[in-house]
Amino acid sequence: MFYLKYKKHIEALLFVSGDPITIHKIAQILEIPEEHIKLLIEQLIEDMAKDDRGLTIIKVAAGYQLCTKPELSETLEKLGQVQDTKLSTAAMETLSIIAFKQPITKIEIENIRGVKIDRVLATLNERQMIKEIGRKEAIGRPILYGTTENFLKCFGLNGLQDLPPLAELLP
Amino acid sequence: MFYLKYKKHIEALLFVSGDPITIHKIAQILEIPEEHIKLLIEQLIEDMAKDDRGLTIIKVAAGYQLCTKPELSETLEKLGQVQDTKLSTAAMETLSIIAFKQPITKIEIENIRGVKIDRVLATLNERQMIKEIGRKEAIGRPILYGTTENFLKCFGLNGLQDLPPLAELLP
Amino acid sequence: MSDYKIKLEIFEGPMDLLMHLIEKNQIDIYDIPIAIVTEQYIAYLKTLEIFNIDVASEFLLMAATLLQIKSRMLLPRQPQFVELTEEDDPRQELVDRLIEYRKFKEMSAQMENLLKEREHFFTRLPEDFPVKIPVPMGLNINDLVTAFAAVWESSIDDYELVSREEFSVQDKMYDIIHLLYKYHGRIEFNQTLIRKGTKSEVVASFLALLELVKLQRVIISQQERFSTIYITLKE
Repeated sequence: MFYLKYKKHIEALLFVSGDPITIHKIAQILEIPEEHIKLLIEQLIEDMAKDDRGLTIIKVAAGYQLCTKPELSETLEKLGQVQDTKLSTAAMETLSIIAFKQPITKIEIENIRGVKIDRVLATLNERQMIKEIGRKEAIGRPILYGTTENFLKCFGLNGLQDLPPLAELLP
Repeated sequence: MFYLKYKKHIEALLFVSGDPITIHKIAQILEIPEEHIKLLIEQLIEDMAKDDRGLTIIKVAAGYQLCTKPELSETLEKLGQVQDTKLSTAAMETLSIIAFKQPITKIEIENIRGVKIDRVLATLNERQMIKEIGRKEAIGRPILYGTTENFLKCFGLNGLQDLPPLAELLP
Repeated sequence: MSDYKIKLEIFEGPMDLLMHLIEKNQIDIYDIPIAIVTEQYIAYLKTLEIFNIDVASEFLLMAATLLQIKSRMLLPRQPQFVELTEEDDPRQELVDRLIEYRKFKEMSAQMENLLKEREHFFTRLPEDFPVKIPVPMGLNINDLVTAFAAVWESSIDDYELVSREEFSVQDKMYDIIHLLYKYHGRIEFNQTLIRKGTKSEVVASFLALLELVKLQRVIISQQERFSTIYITLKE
């Protein structure tokens, strides 16, 4: 393939970017067609599948991200750089309601959970899991909340469609 | 070599650490002798020398560090660049008001455009189209905006006198 | 206080407590023995020795709801309603809420697993790049004129969008001091404030002036009624 020489560029771009990066952006930077980028990434993933490689590429939040192989996590934890990604039960419940019911107002969430959620919302906002996505056309024009790109990234989702189906939980 | 299976661990450790990491520390984490770590890193460097790899390992004072190959720096710099060379409609409208009505304050522009323009002003400023040219002698001493040399250059004007006269534009 | 918190943290709220009671008693959620549940619910509230009013009010609200349902179920039914239809069941609304809540409680457990799985993939932080912003390209003077004509036409519309302006009292205080320095420490009241700007700006300016008086940074003086009011900087 003519574009094979760009494999290293993609590996380096993913490394430097840290965050997920879209095919579109890579194509723009390298000035080669998007379909070739896709093929090159697939090749890179294949290369990395070899047992002497510690990294891999995952698809997440509409882009691709370089990361370590999951089987190495135990070793990597010893580095002591693990960030605490834990969310409290209250935060998790609230987040799951927002994820499935977005756009949703604070009061609507409180009606489901039966408790005030101001503090939880602030935490989720700080952790960049949720954001304001508009105002409801109702009395007081309450803020509508939705999930962020970062939410997708943290949960390893490509999009909201990747969430476990809610319908299956119905009694 | 018996410890070959640890190559991927070292690659992953270097990746996650970001900062340089000492052989001693790697040896401690993997619980294998330091001289083997050194050999494994040499092997990794050799692997990465292949032309389809974008990363390499460098030795710095504090240890070893994973980084991109120097020949890729030009491509990687594009990651930080704004690819869009066009101006949005909102930016264009605001710019035209400033061009024809300078010196002018933010509030005065907002009164004409009917919307807040903080972000647009910041963009125009970043893109070197406008600059602060003074303060209005009024309460709050609001900033007065005008166009830049760069603005003239981009529009192919020798000076502001080359702008079409306003009178002809207005009904 | 801390003692109370430890106990309360077991439950994330009244819904959580109710779910717990239902599970503990192995109750059919569609046929809740309200009397028993209410009794246990209130018994739990009583174990909370110290009340944090914020949290407790939500628990109390649910207690009241339970008691109300209980009393409604005790009321004798009018003879024409021999069969208890779903809509007539005073428990129905609570059941719906519990089912909705349970759905998300289960979902949040699933999502926690997602998060845990994801934690096995380590990523690195983005490298810092100097952001370069290119000068715009392909600009044309006609575009500029067209844009201006467009915006000018729309601005002479009869309607105007009203945007919310925000003025801080602190900024206005700074402005007043600045003006005073400029005019050698003394200015006329009507020369300075309130002349221009929106209502909120005027209000902010006036509040700023009052604040400066309170802080004894300025002195307000007037020789006689209706004469000029002076603001003097106090050094």
